[in-house]
Amino acid sequence: MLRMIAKRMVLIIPNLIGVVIVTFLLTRALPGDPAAYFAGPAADKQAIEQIRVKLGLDKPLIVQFGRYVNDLVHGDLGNSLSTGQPVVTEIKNRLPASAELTLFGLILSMVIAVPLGILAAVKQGSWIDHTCRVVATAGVSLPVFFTGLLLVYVFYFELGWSPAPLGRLDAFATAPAQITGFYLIDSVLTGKLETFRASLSQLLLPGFTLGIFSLAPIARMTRASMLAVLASEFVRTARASGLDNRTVIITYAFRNAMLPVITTLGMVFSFLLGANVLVEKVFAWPGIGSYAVEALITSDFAPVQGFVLTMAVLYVVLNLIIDILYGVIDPRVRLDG
Amino acid sequence: MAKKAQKPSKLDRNRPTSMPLLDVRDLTVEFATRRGTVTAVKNINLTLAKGETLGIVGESGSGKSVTSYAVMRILDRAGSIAEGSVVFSGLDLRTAPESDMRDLRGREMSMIFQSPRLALNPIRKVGHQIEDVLLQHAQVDSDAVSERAIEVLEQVRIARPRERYHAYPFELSGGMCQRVVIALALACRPQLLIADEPTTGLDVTTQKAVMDLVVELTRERGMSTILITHDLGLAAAYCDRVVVMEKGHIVETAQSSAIFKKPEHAYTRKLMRATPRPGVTLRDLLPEGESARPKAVAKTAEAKAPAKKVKGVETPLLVIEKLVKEYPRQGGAASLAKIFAPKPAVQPDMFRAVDGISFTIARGESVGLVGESGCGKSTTSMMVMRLIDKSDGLIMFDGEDIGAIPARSFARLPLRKRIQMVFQDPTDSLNPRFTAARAIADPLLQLGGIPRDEVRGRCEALATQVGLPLNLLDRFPHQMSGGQKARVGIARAIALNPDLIILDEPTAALDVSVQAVVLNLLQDLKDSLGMSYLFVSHDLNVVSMLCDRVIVMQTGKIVEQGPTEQVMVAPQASYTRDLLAAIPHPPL
Amino acid sequence: MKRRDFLKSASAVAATSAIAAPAVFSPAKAQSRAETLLIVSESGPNNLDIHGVGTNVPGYEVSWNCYDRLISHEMKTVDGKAYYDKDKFKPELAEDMNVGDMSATFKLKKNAKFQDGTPVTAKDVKWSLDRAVTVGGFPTFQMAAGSLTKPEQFVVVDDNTFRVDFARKDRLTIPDLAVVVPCVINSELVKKNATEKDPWGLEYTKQNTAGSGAYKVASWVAGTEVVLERNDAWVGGPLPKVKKIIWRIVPSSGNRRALLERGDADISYDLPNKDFVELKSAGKLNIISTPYSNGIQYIGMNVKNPPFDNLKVRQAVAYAIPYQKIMDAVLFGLAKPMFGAPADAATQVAWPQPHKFNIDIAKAKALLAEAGYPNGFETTISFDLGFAGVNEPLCVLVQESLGQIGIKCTINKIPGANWRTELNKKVLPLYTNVFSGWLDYPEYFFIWCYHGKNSIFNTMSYQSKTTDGFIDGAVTAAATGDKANYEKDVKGFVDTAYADMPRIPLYQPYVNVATQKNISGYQYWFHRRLDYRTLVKG
Amino acid sequence: MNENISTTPVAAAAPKPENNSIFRHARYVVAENPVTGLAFGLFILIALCALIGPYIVPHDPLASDTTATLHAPSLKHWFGTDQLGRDIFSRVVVATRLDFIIAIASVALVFALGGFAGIASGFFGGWTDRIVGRISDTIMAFPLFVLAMGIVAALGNTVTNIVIATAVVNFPLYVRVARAEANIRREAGFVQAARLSGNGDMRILLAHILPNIMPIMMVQISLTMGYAILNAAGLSFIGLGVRPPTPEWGIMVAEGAANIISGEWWIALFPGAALMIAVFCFNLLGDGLRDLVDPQRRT
Repeated sequence: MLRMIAKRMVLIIPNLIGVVIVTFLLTRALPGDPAAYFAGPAADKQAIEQIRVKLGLDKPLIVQFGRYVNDLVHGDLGNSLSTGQPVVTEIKNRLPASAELTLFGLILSMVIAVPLGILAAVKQGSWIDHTCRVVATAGVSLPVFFTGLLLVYVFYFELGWSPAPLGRLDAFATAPAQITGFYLIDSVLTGKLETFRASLSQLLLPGFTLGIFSLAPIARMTRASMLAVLASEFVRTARASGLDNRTVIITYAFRNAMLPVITTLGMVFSFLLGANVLVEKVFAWPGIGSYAVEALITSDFAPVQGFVLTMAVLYVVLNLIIDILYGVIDPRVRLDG
Repeated sequence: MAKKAQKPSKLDRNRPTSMPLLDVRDLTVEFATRRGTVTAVKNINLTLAKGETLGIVGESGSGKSVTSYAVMRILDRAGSIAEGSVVFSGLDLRTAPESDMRDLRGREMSMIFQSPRLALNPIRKVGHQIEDVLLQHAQVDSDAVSERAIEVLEQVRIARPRERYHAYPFELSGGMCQRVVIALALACRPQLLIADEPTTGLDVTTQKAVMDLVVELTRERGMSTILITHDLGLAAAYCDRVVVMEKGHIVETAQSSAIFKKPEHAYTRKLMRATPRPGVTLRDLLPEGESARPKAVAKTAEAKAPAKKVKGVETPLLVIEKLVKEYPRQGGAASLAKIFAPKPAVQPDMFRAVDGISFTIARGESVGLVGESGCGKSTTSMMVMRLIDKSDGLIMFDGEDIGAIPARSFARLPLRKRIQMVFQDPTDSLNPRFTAARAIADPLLQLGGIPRDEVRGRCEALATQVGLPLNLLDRFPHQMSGGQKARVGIARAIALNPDLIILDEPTAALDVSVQAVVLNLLQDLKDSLGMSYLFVSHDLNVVSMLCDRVIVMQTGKIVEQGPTEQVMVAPQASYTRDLLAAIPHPPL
Repeated sequence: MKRRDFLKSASAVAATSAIAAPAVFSPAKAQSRAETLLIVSESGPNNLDIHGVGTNVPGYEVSWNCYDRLISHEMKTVDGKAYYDKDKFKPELAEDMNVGDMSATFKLKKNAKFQDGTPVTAKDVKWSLDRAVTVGGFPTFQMAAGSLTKPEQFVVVDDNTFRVDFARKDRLTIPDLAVVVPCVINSELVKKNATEKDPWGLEYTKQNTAGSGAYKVASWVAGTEVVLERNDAWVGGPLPKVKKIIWRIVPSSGNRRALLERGDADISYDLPNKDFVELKSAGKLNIISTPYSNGIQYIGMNVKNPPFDNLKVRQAVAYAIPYQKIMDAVLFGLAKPMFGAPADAATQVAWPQPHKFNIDIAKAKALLAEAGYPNGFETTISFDLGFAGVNEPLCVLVQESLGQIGIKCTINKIPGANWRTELNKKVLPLYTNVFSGWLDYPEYFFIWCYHGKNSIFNTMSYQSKTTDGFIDGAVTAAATGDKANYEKDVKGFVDTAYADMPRIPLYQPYVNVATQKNISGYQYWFHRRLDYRTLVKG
Repeated sequence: MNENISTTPVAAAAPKPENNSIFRHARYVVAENPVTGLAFGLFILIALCALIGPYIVPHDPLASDTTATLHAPSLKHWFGTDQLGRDIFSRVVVATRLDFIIAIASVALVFALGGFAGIASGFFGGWTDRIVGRISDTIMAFPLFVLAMGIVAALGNTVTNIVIATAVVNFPLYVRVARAEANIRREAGFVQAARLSGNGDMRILLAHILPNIMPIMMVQISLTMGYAILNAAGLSFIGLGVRPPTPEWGIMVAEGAANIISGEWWIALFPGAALMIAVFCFNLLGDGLRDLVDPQRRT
């Protein structure tokens, strides 16, 4: 198991190098001129050139890249133009918000999609199966920003069931002391149930928006792999041994069926991180997704680079977790190393 | 799971023994398919006495498995019992509620399936899988259950059961897995065991061990057994009575001692004849009065055969010397890690699949390469075929060192024409998107140098040669039967008039009656075209009928080689003797 | 069994929180809510110091409320709304201003203290103004607009007395001391946090406010919220009523509107015009619309390159703009038209003022044919994506209308950050943009936008000796108080601009602010941002 | 596989040659699964809109009418009008073609690149596999939508660049599927047989393996078609979509998004619904196509 993790770590190095290079080139290709931005509204060309030299933007690309990598090694991701803060600090502050939202969405979606998928597979061809398919597909067919707006309109504006879409907490509540950065967890740890409720109520709408979006891939995968497993020989053996339905479906079929589902989760997570960008924009969520969009639109290099690197690391970590989970469930992976 | 009290059985175990344990009357099973209802089994009558072993024999599609599923009531969603009754120990299984059936399954009647590895949950410890069954049927308290599971493992002669209790299926050999499956089936001491092709896919030596175990255990406990198999020999060797099924009907029921001596039904006779056994020729396998030899073959035979023989009587066609193939023990991913390691960390263990073997094949000779799975026979054939590269040694073909040519560039050499192959699985070896004609034409187009407009004519000639009806040429593989697909594969192999054909278990996926026809066809083609064969197989009986010489391999090495007669009758190596002894011997 | 229980409890949690949710504000918080103002806007500051590098417009708002200047403007009432009086000044940090011929002397309020308790001295004032003219970038440019360019101009007379020496006579010098830039900073505090590489302590003031103003920033999460608290020791004016300001960034305008309508937010001031119109007619909120001082939205044309180097083409375009359609469909009437003045109307001594063009497709076609483009031509029309809400429909209407006279436009959306770069290249053939000057004088606008010295805002690359003569003349006349010449020159450059038509004014935009009914005290300022100090809740 | 099937009589029943088997099969698939039938119906409708939509709409989709802005749906304007008085129904219908083109073009591009790279990497293994694997892993490490945003922002917001961006972010998906499918066929008997017949590697790849992978790729294609449209819509929402005033569903939803709260729901709802229906249809079509090409699945 440890060797598997070590191997995985070695494998991600070229990935990270690739990400750094691609990000660097992509951000340099963005239109917009940071020198002009820094020089201020009334600057003339000469002043802009001066700033350009000061920022080192007149150097050849390769030199700029060297400097960038050097800074990176020293843990410096640069400063954001539009918020003026060091990117590292901003990401540190905003990452928990995004992570909490994305995980919440993912968990919501799994809680709904996995039983739905199982049900659809067990009752294959029935109306439940068709309904599940249609509902899940409809969910993934809605653009997230549209879903988000609709939910805000209905549940906040029309019905008033949901609090104002103002980020993680309403304006007058105080955030719990930072322990994990996840408000739900922190508020429980510090025993502030009021805060827990407040942050949960803020999470529900954006969480559902993401959850609805990721319903389809998870339900679809669960159904497909459940079907495959239910048709397998060992399930037939289990049935022929007279094991009851519950044991057959949960202990025998479901655990095996989870393996491909877990693999899919990695992709769904990446999918959700992308969708997050739009959801955060709709719900004024102070996460890194909205941060990155703003930066991208304003050609703000440093946050974009920082964001993408964070995402890449996150993705790698997530895949590691998935591998470990896989190992926990599947002894073949664990013991083969 | 809560502790359950020992449930009283619904069945009376102490009924008079005169009544059959299982009584199947007029059983008809239907499947709803897209083309309407298909009757898989029609009006079947079976009885099974307590302690009796019944064999159900038939080829694929005969309905033998469906019968057993119907008895267990584990038919697929689409299948249903349309008519008849199944009475087990006085209980009508057709009308019994599902909960009763669940209690019966595993407790009173058990089933073991073919491919034991697939029959076990891959991610659950085998001990726990046995416990699941024990707990389900409340055989034992939950605190004593693991001891009981270990006991059950011990009963199926698994060495070190305490360790194996914690093993996962993938850590066990195929034979060991089958023992676990048997343990699972017998854990609750049922009265009836249904074994559905329990040894298919296992090596003969393992097959014997498993069958002996089943018989021993069931006898010991006075259980009744139904053995479902395609192998008449196996059934006759282990069963008291044999039922022969064909296309959903029972054609004959007889004591197994009688059935080989006095087969009543024509189908039984055909099946019996087609079963390879020592001391018969290929022709004997065919039903009386039939010949596999297509007329076209006979015609061309005289014209072509001598021409090939003239060329080199002196030098053998193929010379293999000290051939070695090594594989790294670890998987492919390790190689990437190596790139980033400063030095090659540890020299990975090399595993020798083929370990310095030498043999020759003369022109026009057919040589059998026999061994159990994993002995290196397939690797050898792939190297000779130049589909993979050797690690060491020499492969001389017609005086040329073809082993030195990388497999990658061999494909387009003219030499390629001269070595061809017939594959094990006719379905797998035909491109699902190519028609038969296109498949046969492929080598002609690539290497044949035949003008395009003549290709069709050549295909038709080849089809005639292998006895493939011309109207099948435009069909896709899924529209043909196994035997037809095998013929297409053979036609493709001979299309370029090769000097050497490697036959890689060409009949392993076929029913015995089809096997008989295909083997005869191969023999006829060899006679008429004068090719050499390297026949790779696990089945000594089959090999002995087709081959002049036999090579026996074990763990990458040749343990014995010699003329067929000598190897079969007076084997030198003890391994060969084991192999021969393991072949089921029907009471003839 | 356990799984089922879990599901049950999970849904129970979901249900309770959904029901509990409407009570956004628990009673315990009601008190603080009454003294707190919740402001929502599309974007927030990137720097708390207006002297910082690249400080954005929301940053001005923080500076305005957290720092004091020597002087500020009086208020007047225009159309029933509080509007700053560009001609009248009132003391803020200074208690007295004495303007001489070539200098102005200020006496500082004796009890003025910075937020950390240190008294405000003339040394601080000098340090702050030195900083403004030295750091470069926008603050230095803005100071230069009032002829304030050298540290030598700022003199410490004694601890409480400060003098500004004029470099030359300039009517804009005193007004320029009342804009956002010349704010007074706690020099000792900032110097303590300065480094060799950063002698002006810009890094420190970026994150912290170090002023004597009415509010201080209690917390700032960039891009999310700014929380400001009242400085109870403020002496720059009457103590503000609102104790705490929470300024939340809500990017979606729909959400901002919803927050207002449901009464959760107190103020928002950058909603789309349509929302303002509808909110106004709904009557649940106070909507205050004020025209931008000295600002217009216009269509610009690059006069250096064909086809827009041809006056007839420019006039044809001016006759082909669907002015009224834009007013109706894009602005919903919330803007002051700058077109269609009667043919006999006399030119005024004022800016902005309407031109005499209006849509006339036939005339436009004829002019285009005269110019040698009877079949029109192809070009692109560009706009700043940052203001897509107005710009996009506007350009779509212009595009459609120009299509009628054969000019085929492709619409080119330019992301906000790139907009200035593109403008600076001065190659965009056709574009729409807004310009407004803080200092509300016609010549100020024209120096930036029409003068031949070709500043960045002369986006048309317009060069005209006549215009330059009028502008320079007006500046001199204003400085010397020569009213007659001033009026002549102003009329002169306005007439020339409308004759040459390098840019076509469309309308004067409005600043729209929506507040809850219980909010009062809104004042319009030249910088168009909120002044929290006069706001009252309840 | 072969062994398993042989125990069920359905598969073992002697296969008969079928006439018109594709049509009959299609009819069966549709009849058996009404949802698939619905999807096929919708697909035909969408295709029709894309083909003849611009010729049948009642109004010019680009013509503004400031006297009729923000009208609710009526007999004259079935879906109402937008802020500039343009007819939303006409715009929704006309937009079909552009969205269809974006979807098809991006999918064609990624199929050509990703499909081929995936097959090659699955078939050859070794360095080809490593390089392709690295590339697709690197792409996967970006949140897909953010990468698409970056590409469009960097290259400029034109339809071509949206197509390229969508293709790039889908690249790993295609590689993954094609690679897996090629990999399991790499050692298949028919591939070995093709080698024996003297086929070179490229020929095996294109003539033998590719046609066998097509059915699965078709499913992938239909799924990514939907994703391509969503992607374009998302880009439009943040201002990186196609140029106005071109009607496009995503941009129309984005324009109408702000109006939902003020009660003009029709501006965003109808294009949003069209978007959803199209994506929905493509997604369901995937299942249907799979059933169509792989009868084994549903027996």
